[in-house]
Amino acid sequence: MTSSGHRVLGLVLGAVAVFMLAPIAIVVVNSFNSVPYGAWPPPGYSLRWYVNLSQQTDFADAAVRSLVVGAVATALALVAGTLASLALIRFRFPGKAAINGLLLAPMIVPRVAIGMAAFTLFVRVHVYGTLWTLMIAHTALILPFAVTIISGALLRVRPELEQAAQDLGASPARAFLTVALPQLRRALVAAAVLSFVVSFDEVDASIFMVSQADPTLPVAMYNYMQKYQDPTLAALSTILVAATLLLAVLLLRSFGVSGFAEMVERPRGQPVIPGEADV
Amino acid sequence: GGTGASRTVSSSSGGKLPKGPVTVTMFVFLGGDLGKMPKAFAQDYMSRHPNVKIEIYEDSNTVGYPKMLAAKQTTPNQPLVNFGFFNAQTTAQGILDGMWNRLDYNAMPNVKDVLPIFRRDDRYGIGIGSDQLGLVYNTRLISPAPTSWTDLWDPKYRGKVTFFDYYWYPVYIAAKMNGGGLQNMQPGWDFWKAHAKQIRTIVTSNPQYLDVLSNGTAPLTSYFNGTALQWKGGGAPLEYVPPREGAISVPVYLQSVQGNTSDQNEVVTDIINQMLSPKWNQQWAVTSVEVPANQKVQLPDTMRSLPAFQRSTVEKLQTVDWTVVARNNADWRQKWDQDIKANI
Amino acid sequence: MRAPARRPARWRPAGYLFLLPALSVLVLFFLAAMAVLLSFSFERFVGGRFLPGTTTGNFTTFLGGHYYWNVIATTVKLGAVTTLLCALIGYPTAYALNAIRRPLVRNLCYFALFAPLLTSVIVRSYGWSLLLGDHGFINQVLLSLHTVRTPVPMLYEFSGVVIALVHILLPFMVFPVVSVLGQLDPVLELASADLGASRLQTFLRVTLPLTVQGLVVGCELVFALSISAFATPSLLGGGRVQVLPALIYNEVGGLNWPLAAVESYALLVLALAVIGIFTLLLRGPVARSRGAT
Amino acid sequence: MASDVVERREAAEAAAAPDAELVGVTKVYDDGTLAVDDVTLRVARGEFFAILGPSGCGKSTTLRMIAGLERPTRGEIYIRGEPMNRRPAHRRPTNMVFQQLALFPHLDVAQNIAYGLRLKRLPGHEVRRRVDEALDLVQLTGLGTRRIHQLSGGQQQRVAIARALVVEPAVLLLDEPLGSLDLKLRLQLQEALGAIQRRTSTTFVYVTHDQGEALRMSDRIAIMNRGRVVQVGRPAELYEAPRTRFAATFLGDTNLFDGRVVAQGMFESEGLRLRVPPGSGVAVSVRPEQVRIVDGDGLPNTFGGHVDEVVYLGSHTRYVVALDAGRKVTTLEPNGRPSRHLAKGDRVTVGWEIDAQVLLQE
Amino acid sequence: MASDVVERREAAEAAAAPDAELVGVTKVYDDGTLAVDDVTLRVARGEFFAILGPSGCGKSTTLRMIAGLERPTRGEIYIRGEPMNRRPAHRRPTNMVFQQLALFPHLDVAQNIAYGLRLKRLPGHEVRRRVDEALDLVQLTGLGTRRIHQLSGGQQQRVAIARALVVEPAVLLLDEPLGSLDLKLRLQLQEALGAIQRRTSTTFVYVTHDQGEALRMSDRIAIMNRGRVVQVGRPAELYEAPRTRFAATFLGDTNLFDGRVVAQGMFESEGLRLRVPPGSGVAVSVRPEQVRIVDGDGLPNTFGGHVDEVVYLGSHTRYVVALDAGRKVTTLEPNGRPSRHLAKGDRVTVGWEIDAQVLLQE
Ligand SMILES: Nc1ncnc2c1ncn2[C@@H]1O[C@H](COP(=O)(O)OP(=O)(O)OP(=O)(O)O)[C@@H](O)[C@H]1O
Ligand SMILES: Nc1ncnc2c1ncn2[C@@H]1O[C@H](COP(=O)(O)OP(=O)(O)OP(=O)(O)O)[C@@H](O)[C@H]1O
Ligand SMILES: [Mg+2]
Ligand SMILES: [Mg+2]
Repeated sequence: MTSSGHRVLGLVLGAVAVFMLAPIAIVVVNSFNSVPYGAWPPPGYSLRWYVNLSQQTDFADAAVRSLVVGAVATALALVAGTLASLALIRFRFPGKAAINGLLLAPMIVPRVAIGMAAFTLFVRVHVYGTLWTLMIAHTALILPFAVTIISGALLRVRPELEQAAQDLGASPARAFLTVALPQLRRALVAAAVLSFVVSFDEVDASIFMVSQADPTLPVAMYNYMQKYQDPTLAALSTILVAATLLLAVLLLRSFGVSGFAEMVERPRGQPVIPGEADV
Repeated sequence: GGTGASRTVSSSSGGKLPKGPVTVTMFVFLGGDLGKMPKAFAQDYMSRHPNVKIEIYEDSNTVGYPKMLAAKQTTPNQPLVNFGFFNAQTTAQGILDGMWNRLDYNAMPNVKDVLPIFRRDDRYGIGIGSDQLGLVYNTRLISPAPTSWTDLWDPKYRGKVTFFDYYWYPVYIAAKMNGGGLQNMQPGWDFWKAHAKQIRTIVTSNPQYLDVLSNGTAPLTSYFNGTALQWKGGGAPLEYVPPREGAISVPVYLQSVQGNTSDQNEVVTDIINQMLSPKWNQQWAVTSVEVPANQKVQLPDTMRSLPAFQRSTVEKLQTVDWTVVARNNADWRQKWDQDIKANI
Repeated sequence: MRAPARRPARWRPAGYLFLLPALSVLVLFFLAAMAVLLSFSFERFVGGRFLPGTTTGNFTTFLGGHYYWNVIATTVKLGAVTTLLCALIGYPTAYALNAIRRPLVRNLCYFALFAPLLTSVIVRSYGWSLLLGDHGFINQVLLSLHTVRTPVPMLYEFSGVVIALVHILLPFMVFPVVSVLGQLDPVLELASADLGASRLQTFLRVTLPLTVQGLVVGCELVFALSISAFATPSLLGGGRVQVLPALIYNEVGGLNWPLAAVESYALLVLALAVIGIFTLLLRGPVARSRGAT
Repeated sequence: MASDVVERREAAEAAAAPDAELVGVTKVYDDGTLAVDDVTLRVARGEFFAILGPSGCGKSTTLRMIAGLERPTRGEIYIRGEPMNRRPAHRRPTNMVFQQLALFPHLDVAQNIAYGLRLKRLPGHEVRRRVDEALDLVQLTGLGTRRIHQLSGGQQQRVAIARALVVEPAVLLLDEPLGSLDLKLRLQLQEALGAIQRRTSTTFVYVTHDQGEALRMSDRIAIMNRGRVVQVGRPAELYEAPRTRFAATFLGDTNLFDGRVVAQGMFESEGLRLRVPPGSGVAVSVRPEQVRIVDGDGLPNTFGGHVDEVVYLGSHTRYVVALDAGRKVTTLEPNGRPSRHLAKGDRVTVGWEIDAQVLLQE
Repeated sequence: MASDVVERREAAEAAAAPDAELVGVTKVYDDGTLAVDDVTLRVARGEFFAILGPSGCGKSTTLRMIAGLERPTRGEIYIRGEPMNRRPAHRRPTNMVFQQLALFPHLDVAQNIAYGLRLKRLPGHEVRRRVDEALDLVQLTGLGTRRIHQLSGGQQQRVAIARALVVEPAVLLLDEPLGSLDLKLRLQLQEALGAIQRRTSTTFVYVTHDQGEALRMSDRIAIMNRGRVVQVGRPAELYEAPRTRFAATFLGDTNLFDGRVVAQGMFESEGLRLRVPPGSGVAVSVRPEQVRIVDGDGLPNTFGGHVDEVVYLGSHTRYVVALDAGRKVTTLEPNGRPSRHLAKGDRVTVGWEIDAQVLLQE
């Protein structure tokens, strides 16, 4: 691409980055606010909210709980989602359209309603408040993301490579795992990431499904917000963001080249249009 | 295990309690320091009654009560909570839903010291204190201070007022001032429909509420004395004023929930009684900044000096029939969405 | 249209087998919950209390009131605008992300896209209110530059909601597109350039058609999420943006579960219908983009 | 080489069951294209069997069906006597070198070649040994760690060959395996393949568009056209005794004389009378190298004409001679012999022997 | 054809500026592979220029750099005298037939071919006309609406040719365009390409691994090896007067005698004494077709030996003769001539003329 060409791309990325980070930056700044209410610019700066946060012990437990639920749910959703995508893309069978819709539904019905109904359900079958119900629930809620993204990518996987694998003696399953999945690498990462954050951020439904005694992080934050109105949550969010940034950097280190991006990037050195130098 | 739920707690006098282990869950408001006194009490009570275990269920009425109702509808004999603190409106709603037990005031020695307005003829629970609802404003941006409910629709505050999402009180006031009342809210709705433009924004969460008021987006609103003071305490430039027409009194009740075992009821009755004792009632009043139910309670001067606690204010407090509110709540909610929000 | 060329047809019945895990999860949780919801929808809720017996009144109330139709209109409008903007911003972003080769830059971009998802919606909206508010950062800049005399109301308007939604849903557009872009064989872009196509032409005639699938997926996700979003519209809409999910939320709080249930089903049908039409329209291009197989 | 071609052929014919057998196999693609039309073939064990035919005649489709990557619309396929139609690709004793290569882009060269071996659970060192052998064989030594897209076209093709070879299947299906290699390398790999085939006595079914290759390497050749098998036979057979016009013209260059037998040993075509061997036919074929530029007319068939076109071919020169009778005749003159260098327009006489001619039946 | 080869060549040499010029062009890929090494070439306007070389020697890379699809690491590329290095691919007057075809999977055959024309904003009917013409040319009439993956390998390749041809660029770059076509079709398309090239006097840069093709079609040939240009010249020149061992062995088959000139016109190699033309050299090359199987020894160089291998090649038979002196000599005997049919082991004498030999410099 011409140099002007990638100046444009650079601009696009820059603009988007600013747009994405602006409110976060504000939040970060505000977490050092000296007064409990948000005002721009902050009247003064202090660490009091971080201090306060450090005293909120239950956040830690909640965070762990959310991580576990998120991880399990994501794993389940990826497996179930990949298989479902296979069914939808590779097979013809009656009722496909309906199943397609059903797989999208949990993403559409407002979580409050689902949560409300789920609560009734759980109480009725005496499983209310258990962690595994929450995991299953989250799996169902994030399944649509996995299915949509993976099946979208699966559409573009070239079957002749799998045929070659089968010709070399790989069972269809084996061929899929060893040849198709690598082509789906990016999609799987994307699905995993999005599914996880959706689960990690889920509050509307969870608030009905978790017992108040041991909430997930978002629920704990919701509760805190009910009690006190101050930037402690901003401080918490800042820490979360900082943590991911750290993680990204660590990946960058350990993967040598480019941690997360590496996983989703096109194979290194693959030809690109000349002039498409680094941005 | 006891035999089902009895509509009225056995009148067998206070002293004797079940010896076997009993676990009761207490519903506690999620907000400010409202959890402090109940938790402190629970600790103290359990230390005095080793066989009793008090679990805390801390939640907002808006999320908590629906859960209780859903639980009641599916498993009537396993209530989500056994007793706890409920605001006036939830109390009324609970009466509609048959959620509460009647209390046996006679079995509760402290009741005799409770101010009459906190007792209930239907004996569905008993008041422990009362918050009040008036005007809250930003002291930096509004002076002189507002004095009257009418300030909410004063043209000079056009586009400066904010309300919590679904908030019927100002509608009720407007209705009353325009020849209507709780039974006939229509004048209120019409009035606010016409004055909807007073409202800069509707808020849906407390932090947002605090910001909007504090950073000047909408410096005037109508809200609770307690919350306003908590915010002020945190450093926000906010102030509460009781309107001259009189603030609305919003009592908090202690309720015993249907579906308890008789053992649980015995314990619950005893707990409620003890919470009404001057010691604990005083703690509640201080942490929640409310008028205590027990007349023996001595309030600290800092509180007594507050405008909300002036005799003049207290005398002018308006009371409302919460059953009517509960009955019409759903309709009002829709009117609020359709007539007010749709026009701001 | 969906079975790729040159695939032995013999494993078709296995389709259901592959669906088993997903379906069992859905049945176990989602369908059960939806059933409960359905049962709610026929209950009688009058004068603030549930009465014995069943009714279809909730449906008639909903379908009758033209207020609800306005709300539906707003909901769809919000969804459409958000999806459109996300597509317009998201695709170029994905394209750029796919093109740049410096890992550090790319990682930082991914981080930028990713970070907002880690801040709870409350905190985010609070960031926006400080940015877009009447006394927020932007307005203060504008005022100080004397470009405007009175603050421009951005917050507590439709616009504010859209901005915030685009902000948080952008990743749901970018990631799918990036993943499909990665499957595109670059030699095709070379061939196009060689035949005299400018960058733009190559993009429009080769890159886009061959990655339209990613765009479709992104749009499905963003649309579904934006029309079922509750927190952002109610926090940043200042009551001016009344959408179905917010309504449902209030109904649940107000114990009017029957109506909430009806509204939920309405939203579901609505969304599926829109997405259905959408995919129907795009069937052609998508099918063509699959010539690759 | 010729000698052991013979041996192999006999071995093949001796072999009881044919190694690969197609019986009335037909393939109609979804869009209705009739790609393979009622093909019946028997390939003997250890035989080197070539399929030759114009582009689009159904060669690849045939191989893909044998490999199990395409299901026949009709007909049965047997390998070592067992019916294959219900057998999925991965359980057939066949391996294929794909015309489109179909290399795995996410694996490097060595991993691509090792793929089939790993599936066989071979020990790591064994795999490495065989992969290195294969790399040497296709002359890619040292490129094992390259990514596929970092290879040249020909290098990629060689990886594809190696990938299929290392697995040492019962039947090896090669779809234009040497298509994009230069002559020298092609010859060397032909040698190598031949050697392997003799050593392992693998059955080769070999699709190529290089006639020299087919003639040189194969025991038998099948000529396909429009999805049908036109003629099957040994190389010399096909070249020297084609049965149809298509076979005669497709395999090698030839001079065709359409016409009819007018008397015993006498064929008439466009005003020309040819002395031909006894028998019937609708056309006569004479290979250019059989046509000689002569001085006198010591040959049974001689005709006068003038040089119309001269094409230099390195080892040979091709002359197109326009006969006085009108039609043109092509002749191939070796450059080695002290041959007078003719130019366009020169007057010449061409002629050929009687049994240089073949009578075609259709 | 030969005649107008001459004309064209002269035209070409007359032409002022060369049409495409590479000056010291070098390409090193990211991973350090030296693909093209200091290549300098001048292709005249309207010339048919072939690049020949072993697999992986840098042919495609060279073409890709001319097309602007790959950036030279060093060196300049000029087209019609203008420097191209800063010019993006889409603004260069070149079109390419890709070795890996690179057809657009989302377009049908006709749309693929029309792609370049549409970009030129030609009126619809004009586009349709040209596309149909192109389809006829490559003999795909009627397949215009097929999807690419519904075509056979050869058919796909023909679509790729058509797609580049229709645009009628100043310089046409063809990377093994006929690689996977059968001889007959290949000859026909060679004709067609030649005709087009003469008509439009487009400059063709033509990569092929088919020597016959290169010799037959091109005005000049460049032989590449290991990224470098070894020798550039006219077909006959290269075939008859190769300068290096590589050139001699790569282009056509040959008998190489390593050794040294021991006396004027006398060359010694592995115990053989050859009578050679005057001059110096490190090796002598004799083409198989120059080697004759003779009865007496009427030739300057004759040696006794016995037949070691017989390979039937249709129009010819290749004999490998093991000389009594030890080394082997290959000879190519036409089948047409009444040649005694030799078998392995037969005793023979082979010989060749003095000027059948070429002295190689390295
Ligand atoms: N992208 C790449 N990265 C690294 N090396 C490459 C790349 N592409 C080609 N090469 C190497 O460069 C050399 C020349 O490649 P090129 O494709 O030009 O060969 P070629 O002459 O076209 O060979 P063939 O006749 O097999 O197509 C080869 O050794 C190849 O391995
Ligand atoms: N997937 C398909 N759908 C429809 N028609 C097809 C498909 N694949 C091939 N064909 C057609 O079937 C015929 C035979 O194709 P095949 O690939 O077997 O030819 P081929 O002999 O291999 O030709 P080539 O030598 O060019 O590779 C061709 O006319 C081709 O157009
Ligand atoms: Mg083929
Ligand atoms: Mg090449």
